[in-house]
Amino acid sequence: MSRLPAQDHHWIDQADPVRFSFEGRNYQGYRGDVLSSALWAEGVRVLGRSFKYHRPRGIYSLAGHDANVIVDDGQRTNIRGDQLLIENGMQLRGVNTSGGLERDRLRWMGMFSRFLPVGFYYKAFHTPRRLFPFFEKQMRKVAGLGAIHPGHAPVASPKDYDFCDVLVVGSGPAGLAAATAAADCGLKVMLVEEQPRAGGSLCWQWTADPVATQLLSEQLAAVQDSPNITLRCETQAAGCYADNWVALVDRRRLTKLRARAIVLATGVIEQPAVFQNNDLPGVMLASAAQRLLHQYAVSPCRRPVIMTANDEGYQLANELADLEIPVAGIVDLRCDADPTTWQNRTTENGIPLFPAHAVYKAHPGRGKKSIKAVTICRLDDSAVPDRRDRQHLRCDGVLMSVGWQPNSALISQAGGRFEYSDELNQLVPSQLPDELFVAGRANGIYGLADQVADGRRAGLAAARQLGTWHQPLPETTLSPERVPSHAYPIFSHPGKKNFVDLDEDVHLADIVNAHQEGYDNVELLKRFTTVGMGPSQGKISNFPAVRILARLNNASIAETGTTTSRPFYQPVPLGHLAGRRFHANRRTPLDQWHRDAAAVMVHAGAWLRPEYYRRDDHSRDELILAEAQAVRDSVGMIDLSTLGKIHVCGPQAVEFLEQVYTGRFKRQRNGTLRYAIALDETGVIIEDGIVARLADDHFYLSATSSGAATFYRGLQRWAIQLGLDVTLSNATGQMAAFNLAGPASRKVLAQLTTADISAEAFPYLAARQVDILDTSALLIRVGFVGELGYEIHLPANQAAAVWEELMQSGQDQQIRPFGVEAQRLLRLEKGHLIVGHDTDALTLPSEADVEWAVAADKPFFVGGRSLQIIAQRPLTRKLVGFRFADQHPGPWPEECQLVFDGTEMVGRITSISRQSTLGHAVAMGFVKPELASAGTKLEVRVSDGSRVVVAVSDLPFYDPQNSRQQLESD
Amino acid sequence: MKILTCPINGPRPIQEFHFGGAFRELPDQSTISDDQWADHVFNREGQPGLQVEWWYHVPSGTWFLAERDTSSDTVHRTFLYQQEDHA
Amino acid sequence: MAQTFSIQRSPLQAWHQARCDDWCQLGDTSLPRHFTESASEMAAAAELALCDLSGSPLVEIKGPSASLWLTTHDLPIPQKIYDVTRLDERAWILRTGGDEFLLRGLPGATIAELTPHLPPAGFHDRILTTHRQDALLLLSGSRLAELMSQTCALDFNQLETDRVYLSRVATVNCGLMKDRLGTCPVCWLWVDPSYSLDLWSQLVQIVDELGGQVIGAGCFYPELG
Amino acid sequence: MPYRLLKYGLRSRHPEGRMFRSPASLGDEYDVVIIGGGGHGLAAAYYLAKDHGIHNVAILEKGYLGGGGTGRNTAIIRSNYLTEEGARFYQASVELFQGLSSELDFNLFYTERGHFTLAHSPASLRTQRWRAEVNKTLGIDSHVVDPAFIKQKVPEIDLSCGGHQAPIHGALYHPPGSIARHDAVAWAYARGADRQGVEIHQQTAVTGIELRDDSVIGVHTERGYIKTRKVLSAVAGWTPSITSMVGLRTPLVVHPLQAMVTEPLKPWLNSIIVSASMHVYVSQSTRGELVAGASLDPYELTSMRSTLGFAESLAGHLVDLFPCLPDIKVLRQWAGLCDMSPDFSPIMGTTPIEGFYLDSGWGTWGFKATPISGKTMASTIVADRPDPLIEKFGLSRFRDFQLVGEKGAASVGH
Repeated sequence: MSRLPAQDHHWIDQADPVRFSFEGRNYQGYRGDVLSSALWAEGVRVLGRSFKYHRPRGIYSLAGHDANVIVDDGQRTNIRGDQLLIENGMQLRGVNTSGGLERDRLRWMGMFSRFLPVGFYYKAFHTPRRLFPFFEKQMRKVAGLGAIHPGHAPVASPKDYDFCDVLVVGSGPAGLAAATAAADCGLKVMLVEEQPRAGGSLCWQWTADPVATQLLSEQLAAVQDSPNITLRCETQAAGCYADNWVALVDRRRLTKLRARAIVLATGVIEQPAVFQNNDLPGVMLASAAQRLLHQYAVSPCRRPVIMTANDEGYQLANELADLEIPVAGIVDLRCDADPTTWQNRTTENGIPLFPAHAVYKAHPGRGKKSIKAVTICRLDDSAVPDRRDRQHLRCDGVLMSVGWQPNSALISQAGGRFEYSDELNQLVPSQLPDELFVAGRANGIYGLADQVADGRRAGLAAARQLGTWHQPLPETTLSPERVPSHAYPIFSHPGKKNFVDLDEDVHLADIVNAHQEGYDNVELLKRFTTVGMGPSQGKISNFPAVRILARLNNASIAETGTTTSRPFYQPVPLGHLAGRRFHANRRTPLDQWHRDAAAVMVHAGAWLRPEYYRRDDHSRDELILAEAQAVRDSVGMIDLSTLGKIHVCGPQAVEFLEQVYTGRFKRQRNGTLRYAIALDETGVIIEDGIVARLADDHFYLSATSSGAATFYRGLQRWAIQLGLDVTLSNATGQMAAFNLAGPASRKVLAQLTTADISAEAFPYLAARQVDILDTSALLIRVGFVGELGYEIHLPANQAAAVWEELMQSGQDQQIRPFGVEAQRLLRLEKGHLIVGHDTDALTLPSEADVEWAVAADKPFFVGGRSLQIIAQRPLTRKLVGFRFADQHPGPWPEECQLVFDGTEMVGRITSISRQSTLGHAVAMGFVKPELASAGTKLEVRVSDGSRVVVAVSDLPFYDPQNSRQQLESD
Repeated sequence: MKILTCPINGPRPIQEFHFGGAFRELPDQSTISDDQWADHVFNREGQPGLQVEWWYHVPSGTWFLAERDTSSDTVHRTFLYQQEDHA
Repeated sequence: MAQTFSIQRSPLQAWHQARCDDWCQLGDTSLPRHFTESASEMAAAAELALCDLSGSPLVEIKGPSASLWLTTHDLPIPQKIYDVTRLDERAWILRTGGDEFLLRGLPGATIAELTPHLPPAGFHDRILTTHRQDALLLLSGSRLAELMSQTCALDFNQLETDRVYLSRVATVNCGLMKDRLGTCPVCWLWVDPSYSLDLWSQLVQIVDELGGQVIGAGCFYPELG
Repeated sequence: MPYRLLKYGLRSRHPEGRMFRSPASLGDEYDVVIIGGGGHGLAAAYYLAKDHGIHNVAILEKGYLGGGGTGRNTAIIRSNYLTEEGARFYQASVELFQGLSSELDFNLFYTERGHFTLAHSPASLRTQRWRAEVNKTLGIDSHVVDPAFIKQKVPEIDLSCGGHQAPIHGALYHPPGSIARHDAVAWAYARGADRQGVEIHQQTAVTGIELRDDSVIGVHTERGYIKTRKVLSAVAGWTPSITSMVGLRTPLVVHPLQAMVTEPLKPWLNSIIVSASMHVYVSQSTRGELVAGASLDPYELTSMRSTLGFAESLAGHLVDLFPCLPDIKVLRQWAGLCDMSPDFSPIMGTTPIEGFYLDSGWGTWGFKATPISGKTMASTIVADRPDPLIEKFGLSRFRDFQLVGEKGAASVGH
């Protein structure tokens, strides 16, 4: 039990124990513990197993910069133990082991490591070919971390938007100062901190320093008191996007924050030293040890060695000494380490000091689950360990304090650029976008007072950018003595367990070998060795890899460059990103009526509309046929409210229509309608519908349900670009429409209107405003389904009442609602095409047999010029009807099956119905023009591969003389 | 989420807009050759750089033009077709 | 008691019918007066509530001489696009485009009284006049911003009152106008009727989660018959 | 464990030489200069040398090998295209891919997973059937399946899409649909080409192309001028910049295409799932990551920034399809560039400029064509006339209004 006496600044409450289980064993931690700290306190050392060699792994950064500790709670997987706050009753297990962390059966992988060099999988397993699927299966099994829990389906969390003047990321000394400075300038500040508490390094690096403790409490108070500052802890800024949109992610939700300016006080990431067995439990970053000590009251080990290249290492030594934790020695990489107050104190504390030495190898304990000693070597003049001059130090931990690099992810995502400082041995921001500011250690500023000053400067700079601070900015002074980063804390060892990337088990030799194979630039190296591609995205490993590559290429860090950082900073749950699934369907005013009438609804673009109506226990096909039959025999009604409905008004309405449609409208009489098709610039059919002329300067168009929005948008643009005096209005949702069709339709309608709708007064293709019930509706006589029929267009909010009345008055005529499918059948019998169904992305008017609707001699219409060019080459296909035997064995032809002439593909069925009101199957589709004459015998290949004979037939199948539409009252 | 400034509706998130492609003057169809017409219909500039293009603000149904750098995604100005020439 | 409905209906009527039996008459449209007892609805209204007022007069006049028509009927023309002028306590004029205006009547008013002589429906004298069928919703309460922050990318707190914003709420295109009813901050929202039910249901769910509720027209307009 | 790995354990020094040399300087003349060191360019060089004995070839790459579309796509390989010319072309590519690891002696992790194109409406099911029928005719294994079949192959899928999308009516199923390790394809071709004398010059940007009366005579680079009479442009997203150097106009517009990857998971998804109407495609890599993408970014851009909107909508569609995924975390998102053609088909072959050959129009479908485009472009360059397999993909088809009908197939063409 390595828990230390409680102190105020600790993050845990030792009065509030928390019981949980890990790998099946029960443990106790305290409120405020993360999983890793609680387990470490309980003496557990194997917190995870590595990805490739399944080596035991323990605490490394305790800051989410490594991914050693990844667990599964039975519902969620790949949870990071360094960030998981423990709760009573949690049952957690490590991932990616065979038989548990303690005795992972896959640990033998480590022994074969010499047979599995970098990229080994590219060099084997592929011959003989037939064996690879087997190997791939095996590899998949050993790869991957946690397993999904198929039964666990959480609801996606809500997302929200937020807005602020200044976003400050990171609540360390610099971040706190920046936030208060900006807030004091009257700006609305959002301050985010990924840890559960604000304070950043003040919470673990400076706790021994009374000045710092004082500072922390003052700054926190200032933040609390400021009405302008919102502090969000346990919240990561996951990504920076264009125009200062930042993704904030906490346990519950994603916030899309827009900031007018951003201050990134994201601090630094401590860099590891590379030596043999630098990954074993007990080897950790000094900052991790300090977090254990000062946040969680846990001693990192009983007898550590401190490997350092800076004063922080000595500071840690003293902190340990003060807590009566014996330090086996301080191994200082620096050859010229001049004694400072820190060092003096450590000598007072009687800690052995080894200047110009490096830890060369850590010696594993049983099962590599701990270390029992280290070998240290003197560094020769070229800073290489001299193996002849070595000593043994007994210890159970190595605490590495050899340097830092900026926590740069967000900075570079936000467009910041870095340069390498040879003075500081680290990257520092060089260019920043106007609204982006960096503060504190990320700038290479380490003195506490300096960090605070730099934070204030950044806060004021943001305020000046936003025009609320007008005085000059304070200069940031750099106290010179602090250069905490070592230029090359990397020490080669033949043992090949000196790791650079712990996620991926990439060690020094892997990088050397990859370089030898020609992967000699940073991007190729990353992709081949996978360094930096693991769960922690190279937070710790990227820069050491760059240092190594630079040496191998005899190049500077600047020449070597770094890889680009992409979102996310820490992994973000899909559910957070998904949020609520907003999904609005469009519904007609009759939506409820349809449902009450047992309609089967289908999606048509954004709309929901009845496919057909269920009745008793009839089959779908029976019902569709019955609905169609009702229209042929008596009367039916379909809801067409989904049709596009567009007003085109103005003195130049005619000119406009003649340019956007293929047809002519000049001589169209008021109160009549015409069929019209529209093309795109390349001459392809994109829309069709009716054009009703309501007045000299007022037309009313219909468009297809799914195409209407796009078509209207196109009309708007043409109106602008053609510069015509027209007023457009999209009435699609404003107007409802039904088609009352069938021989008895006039009888049904007559009961609801005083208007004269006799054949003489209201002939085929008439379009007029009439009163139905108390509503003024646009009445249109159309023939899409091939019967006497009336389209009724009326204001949406009055539609339901009128529809209900019509259904009432139609009862003696056995009126029947019909759906899309029945309409498809009826129009197919009538040989009318449906754009997008019988036409495709390249269909031309000549192919679809609608050239009669094209006035090619017009001076200009959209697509017209292209048609002239296309006309010079032969037609390649033609839309025709098909007939085929009503009875035959085997499956029926289906839409989009192909038509063959012998072995040659000559066409395609676009619409088909095996049953029709004509008592025989009907179909249409494309064939080569030379085969388009009626009677030509061809074959369709059906689903089982067999062929069905079809005969080309003229269209329409039904009522070629159009006598039905002209029908007099019967 | 990028912010685009509609001349009528002001700055709005890009999700509110529909991209209408590069702006192209309509050539005189009566005089233009077949090849020139095909070039007009299909070919585009395509390379990175400043481009005048159509944008549509969906909630308000507003077409306008934007002068945008397609390599940096910075918008230099937005304006209505009617407002000025688009050279 | 079975409510009999006039020919004019709110696009949300089916939703209301399943939940309400205390109706009132808003012009030609029947709307829920209250869903629960008015006291609790009043309380909700002040905090966070959702109310359907579809059927309030909403007329669009659009076309080159739309502004001319306003002047000739000495109606105040909103200067800039999206400006709003109040005719009187009964009606507003919203400018939704260069030559495009929305005349909006108070809930309960009829088209007839909206303004003395509207141009006739259809296209006349270069004005296209449409009696809009949009659903008109009233979002109210001090916590309105919470609802909006989950559904709309605009910074709700920064929106001006008495100004029109055409944007998207829960991915649906709609018009927004911030306003005050008495002391209560509200936001008018109008949306194409075909989208109204799904948008409404989505908003209801969120309001519900946030502890608000759906209220009847009687809350803000007790005078309705 | 295969014997091939023994040598690594038994030798003290790492027994591997360079995959490809990096020549110190440019030569002054080459038979063929290939602009673009991605999969396509490297493959073309490889086949020029292997099939046609042309070894004096330089590849000029302004960045690093495979750093463009090759290293940014989601590595899906299939041949279930809608048009005859399309399906034939990609089928030939699949056949090359199947033998490629052995031919190049480099494990490309070419793995058959089976490819579903989900249909959420009767209309899209019709399109899938159309594709299936064309495929069958060409001997490509591809057929329409019902929801039950999908559920049985992918038990985790929610056929109702959480009610947020139209439910799944069926799918086009293409058993040979595969994934591969995209970078490895570039590296392996690079080695193959290098071993036959091809020079690969990285960090070498082309600044101009020298013409004399409409024929190529040389190429200007950052590192100097080189003489050549044949230039192949294989730069996908940067094509318009290259074609403008020779004054050639094309219909290409460049849009970013984004993708993202989750943390590694134990194997569970064994098929490639594509839904055009939901704008999502997803597969699980051998490493265990879910690799997912969506449709193109909606507007033209040649920068490879990521957007949050993309991650949000893709995540939404993924959890609609797989309700068990909300707690699974996204590791990284990235973007690549697509040179989109109006008819969703490549623009390949000869051009009006003598000696200037185009390998472009790769939009979102370029990776799967890597071997066959290399092979056909090589033969096109040698014969100075389009390889029969790519005749229909010529630039001239637009002048002649003879477009390829691939657009009908899907908006998400992966």
